[in-house]
Amino acid sequence: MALSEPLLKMEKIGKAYFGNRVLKDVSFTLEKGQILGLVGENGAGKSTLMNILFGMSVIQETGGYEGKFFINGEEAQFKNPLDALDAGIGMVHQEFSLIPGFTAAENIVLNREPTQYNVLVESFGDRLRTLNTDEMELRGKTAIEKLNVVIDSDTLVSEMPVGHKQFTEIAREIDKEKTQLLVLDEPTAVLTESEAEILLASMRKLAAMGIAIIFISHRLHEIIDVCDKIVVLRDGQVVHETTPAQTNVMEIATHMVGRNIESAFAREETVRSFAKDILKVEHLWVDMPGETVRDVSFSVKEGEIFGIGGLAGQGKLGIANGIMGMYPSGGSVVFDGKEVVLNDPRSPLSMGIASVSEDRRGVGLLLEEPISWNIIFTTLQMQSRFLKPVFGGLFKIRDEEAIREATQKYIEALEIKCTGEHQRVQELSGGNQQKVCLAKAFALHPKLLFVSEPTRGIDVGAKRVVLDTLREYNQKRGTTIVMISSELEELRSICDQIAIVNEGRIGGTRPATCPSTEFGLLMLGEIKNGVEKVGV
Amino acid sequence: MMTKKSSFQDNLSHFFVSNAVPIIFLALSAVAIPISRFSTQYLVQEMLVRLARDSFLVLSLLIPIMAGMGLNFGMVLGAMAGEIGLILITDWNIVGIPGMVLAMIISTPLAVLLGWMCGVILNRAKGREMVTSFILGFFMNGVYQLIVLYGFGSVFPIKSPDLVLSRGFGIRNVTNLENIRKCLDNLIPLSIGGVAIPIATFLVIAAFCVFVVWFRKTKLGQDMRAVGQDMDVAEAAGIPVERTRIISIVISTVLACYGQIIFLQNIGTMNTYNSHEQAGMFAIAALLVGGASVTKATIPNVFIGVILFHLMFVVSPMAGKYLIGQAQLGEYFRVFVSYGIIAIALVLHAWRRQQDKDRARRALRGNA
Amino acid sequence: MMNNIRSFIEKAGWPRVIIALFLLGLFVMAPFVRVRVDTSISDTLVRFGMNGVMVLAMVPMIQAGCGLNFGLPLGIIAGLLGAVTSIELGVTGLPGIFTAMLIATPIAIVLGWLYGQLLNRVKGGEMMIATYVGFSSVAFMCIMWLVLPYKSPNMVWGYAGAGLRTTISVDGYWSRAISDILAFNIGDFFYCPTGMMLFFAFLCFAMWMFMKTKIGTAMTTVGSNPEYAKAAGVNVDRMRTLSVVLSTVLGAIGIIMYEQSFGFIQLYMGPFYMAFPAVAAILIGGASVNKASILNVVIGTILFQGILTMTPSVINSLIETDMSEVIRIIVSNGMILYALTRVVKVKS
Amino acid sequence: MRRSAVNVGIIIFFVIISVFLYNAGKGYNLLVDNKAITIDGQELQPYAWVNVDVSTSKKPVLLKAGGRDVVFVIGKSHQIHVEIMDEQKNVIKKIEKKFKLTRQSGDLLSIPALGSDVSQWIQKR
Repeated sequence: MALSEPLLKMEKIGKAYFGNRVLKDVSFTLEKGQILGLVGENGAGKSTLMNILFGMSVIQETGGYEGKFFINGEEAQFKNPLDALDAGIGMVHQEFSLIPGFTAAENIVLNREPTQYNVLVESFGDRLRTLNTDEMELRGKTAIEKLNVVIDSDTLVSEMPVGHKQFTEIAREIDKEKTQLLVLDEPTAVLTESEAEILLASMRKLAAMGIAIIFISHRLHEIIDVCDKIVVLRDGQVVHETTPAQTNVMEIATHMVGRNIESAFAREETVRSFAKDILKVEHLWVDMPGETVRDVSFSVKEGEIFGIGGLAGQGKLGIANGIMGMYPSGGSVVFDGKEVVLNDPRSPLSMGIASVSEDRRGVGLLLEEPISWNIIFTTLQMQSRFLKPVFGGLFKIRDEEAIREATQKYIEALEIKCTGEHQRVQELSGGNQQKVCLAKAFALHPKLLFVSEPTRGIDVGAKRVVLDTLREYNQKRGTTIVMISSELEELRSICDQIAIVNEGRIGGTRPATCPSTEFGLLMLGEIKNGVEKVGV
Repeated sequence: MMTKKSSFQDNLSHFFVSNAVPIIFLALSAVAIPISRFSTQYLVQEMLVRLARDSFLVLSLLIPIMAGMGLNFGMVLGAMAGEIGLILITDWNIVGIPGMVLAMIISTPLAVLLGWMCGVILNRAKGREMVTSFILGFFMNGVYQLIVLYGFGSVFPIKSPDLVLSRGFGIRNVTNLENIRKCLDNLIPLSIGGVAIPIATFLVIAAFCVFVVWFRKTKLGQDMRAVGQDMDVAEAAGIPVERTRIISIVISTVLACYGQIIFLQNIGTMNTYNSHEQAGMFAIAALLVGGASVTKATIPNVFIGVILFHLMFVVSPMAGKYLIGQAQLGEYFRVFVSYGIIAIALVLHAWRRQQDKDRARRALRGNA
Repeated sequence: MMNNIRSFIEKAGWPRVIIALFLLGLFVMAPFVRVRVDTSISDTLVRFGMNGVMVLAMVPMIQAGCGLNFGLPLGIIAGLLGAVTSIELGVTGLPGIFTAMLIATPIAIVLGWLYGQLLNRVKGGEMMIATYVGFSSVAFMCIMWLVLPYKSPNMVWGYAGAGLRTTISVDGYWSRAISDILAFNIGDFFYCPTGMMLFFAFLCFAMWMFMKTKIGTAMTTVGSNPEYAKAAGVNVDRMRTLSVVLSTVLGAIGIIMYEQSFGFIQLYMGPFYMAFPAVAAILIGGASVNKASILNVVIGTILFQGILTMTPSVINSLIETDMSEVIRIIVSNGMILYALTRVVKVKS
Repeated sequence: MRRSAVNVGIIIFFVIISVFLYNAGKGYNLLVDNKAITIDGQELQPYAWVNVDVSTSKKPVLLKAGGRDVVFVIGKSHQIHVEIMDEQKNVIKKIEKKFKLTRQSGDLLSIPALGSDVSQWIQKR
């Protein structure tokens, strides 16, 4: 095989989940020893692309992918991650895959431990070979040294700072002799500035050793620092391919978020104005795993649609969940002049705050129960509606009739496609499930409605309906809506104001009309004005 | 700084939580021994006997715990296999060490088979291994009865009339193991100051401890530890998780089988239909008393456990007698203790797991 | 046609089908081995009434997602205390039973509440812990039965003059006091414990009603998705506790029903394994580890008790040996095993 | 391949061991009797006193004329020492003999027969 062949060559890779297209002929090449920066918003298709490259089972289960890719010029088709490993592709995920009770060394050589012969092998096979602990130590050390970081190879992973875990994972990939391509999925997200610096340094070192690296990160300056080549993904397409020399943070950001306006969602250009604040949040913190909110303050005006954007894991989702009492939280939330009691779901609900959870299947729905239950339950609990007295008012039981009517009403209003109000929710499509969630919230006749990721994982048509429903609901009933979404354009299409959350704090608030680039930079924390107060 | 303070308290409570069981037991025994008025020599003798008798059974629990499958209540399956072996050699009238070894050889394939079955079933009930293996124990007890009470002597030939029930088939409730009674314990007779010490048995146990230690250092052992701590990661690293889990159960079952044989050769008689039930219960209780948890157990845990638990076991009836003048009371008390201790240990374990979850979550926010 | 059968078996689960067929077979066989069908049916009815309530006790906890209540002995103990006390007081007839229940209920509530608090702290590991809480509480009560200051000569050991006997006859107090209400015989062999049936039916109806109330609904929801319930402003832990209390109280009433029909109070290790038949029954009835209905209770109890009544008589006369015990063990535990191994992993 | 070969080997080994253990460990109850007995027409009288000691049994048995006793022995091949004595228990004659127990050979040892060494001194009872 000619040496001129690139190490990795992607050719017109495409992928659709249930007719919902996430990747469209992506092509690029990666040479030996190169570092390629892969950037794009959440949902731009980065992870899908990596899943394909890594032969993740989800891809096969959802009907494979289009196009092909070549390793050293040979077409590669991986049935499972292990194939990819054999081909010398190493991946470091965001969530660590380390054994907590093992030492760094043990983790680095996990399932590739050096072993020695002993007589029992003759009968029981190679798994009874004894471990060669010294050599394990040695290999661990050498792998770590290659990264030129200082980690004691026999500290337990469970006792490591998060940064070291990251390095341990990378060290594991390096320890595999075969590894020639390394995928780092937002490795710096969990690192401190200094750790990140070290990581970048070691990446260069690895590259120098001839290992190619695909580096996914939202910290654009890092990308520009370390990469030889930058590929920008948006809506599953390569919108820009360049080298650090020819570009700058601003440009990349623009390419990342800057959609051509006539795409997806048009908005009617009416700037609305509102009188008084209805919701005032001050110094809110929330312990939500993966979406930690550190210190957030903002205020929402009555009758407006307020957007909260930001990249995944920055904490935007934590805000709604915190206020609704789903996760431990602190700070002050004033609604309509009254203090909302935190950590008590009843309080916000009873004040007329409703919420549509981002975790539809986990929190939003009773999958095994019929649609009707899903819609009316909260109302039944909070407002004791849909109950009828029996035995001369001795006590009250469910009023199935009223429930049926109400459900029917919402099924029609929101065009929920189903066989009837008794159908189990788990049988519905994502879009219709989302509509059920909305119906559930509407049934409460809320004054203020939190909507988190309303369009996540549902097809374009359904997106439209959902967004229109929200806008309509807001205009007809004047309900205040706080919409939280990773999809910037979505926010811009229906919101009046948008606050961007970054690292658990408000990065800044802008009227929805200002250019996406602005928001893009806020998201990436490239504009450091988190201190500015909102709505003033 | 508030985080620091709370974490300190955590550590403190952590220490007590993790050692609560042995502490409670030490206290109980400390109170009970003087009341029971037993002579030291007697107690020492008893403890030695019981160490020899039970340690092996308890040790058989270690490996599944290592593989993260909790307390293997399925060990009763192994015990059953062992008992079937014993019934056969008794019927054939094979005497002494040869008899005992033969029993072991016969019952091994049976134990392997049962263990494999148990493993497969537990793989289908990940996350609730304990309750499943527990019920499985009961279920197999039914099957065991079916075989021994109806199969033996009718389908499967059993000649010896002292074994078979008068009705012509089925084994009697009590099987006399006079043939192999204490054959291992007295193999190398030794007694110091009137205290007989079953050297041979201890040698076997020691050998087994060495095995466990060595096993931890094998590839298989390493894989088991990995699987025990995080199945998904292990899977991702290419370790055959389910197979590993099955193997761990098989090993445990086979060892339990030998353990039961050693146990019964010391006792010398066997209640055909509930020796194994007790074996499982006491072994688990003892291990937990030794300070082991559902996720972590060491060899010291085993021996400390056996001693503490059986100290209580021996002492409590007499203590009860002298305290309230009813030995019966002590009897019930020790039953209560055996079950109570398991309950406590399980609760502490589950409770601790929840605490850890919270602590992990709190850590997320870091120092904001 | 074939498909219908297959799909039905799919739905019912093959073990249930097998058990049902087995029972059917027994009834068909009965006449041929000279076992009177009417006696068998009557016996089945009696046992059905005796055990029904304890099976019903499983429903609330399963619905609230606390799993199978292996901790039933806790409720049973409360019931025993009630029963024993009412005898000590020497109340006879229906009043006797109601005194027993009156005394038992508050005890059950207290025990159940504590038990619930415990289970809320060990979410995920409920079943195993429940089992051993049950066991140890029984063992503990063994001590209590010895030392509690009961005096009635019909209950304490004759020679010692203290300490309750292992089995206490309720004859002359309230033996079959409920069963015999409106009870009637057909021929010499068929006896219908109408009162017991009615009482059981009433409890079932009450439970069914309760499940339709606001709280009942909330409880079910907590079972099927705690997160959803929390988001809807339901206090998950309180619901779980409530379900445990309910279950315990029903357990207490259940054992009293059992005794009044059985004619004896079994103390000491008596209640030890009583949870298992109840659990097995409701599972046979088609319940899963996290969903159960009144229908499951009724069907399950009939099937399970039916088998328990029929096997001794029929099998014995078939092959002159009593295999009922073994069959009981295998059927009940086999059923529980089956349920445990096919539950979908509960999301944490 | 090699592994399975080894395992087969191991299994065979264990089978052999078990057979050995079976033989080595099997216990027999032997009847030793000092009674009159007729073997193919020939009438054999019991001795006044005999002291019989079978190697593997715990202690020797002393029998007077017409006496019978049981000795428990382990394993197949044994050695028997017999001391034949008169009324005053003075040893007249000593006999020493090796013998093997098999399925066919019974477990009744007739000392008179042994004394006037008749081949079938071991018989089925």
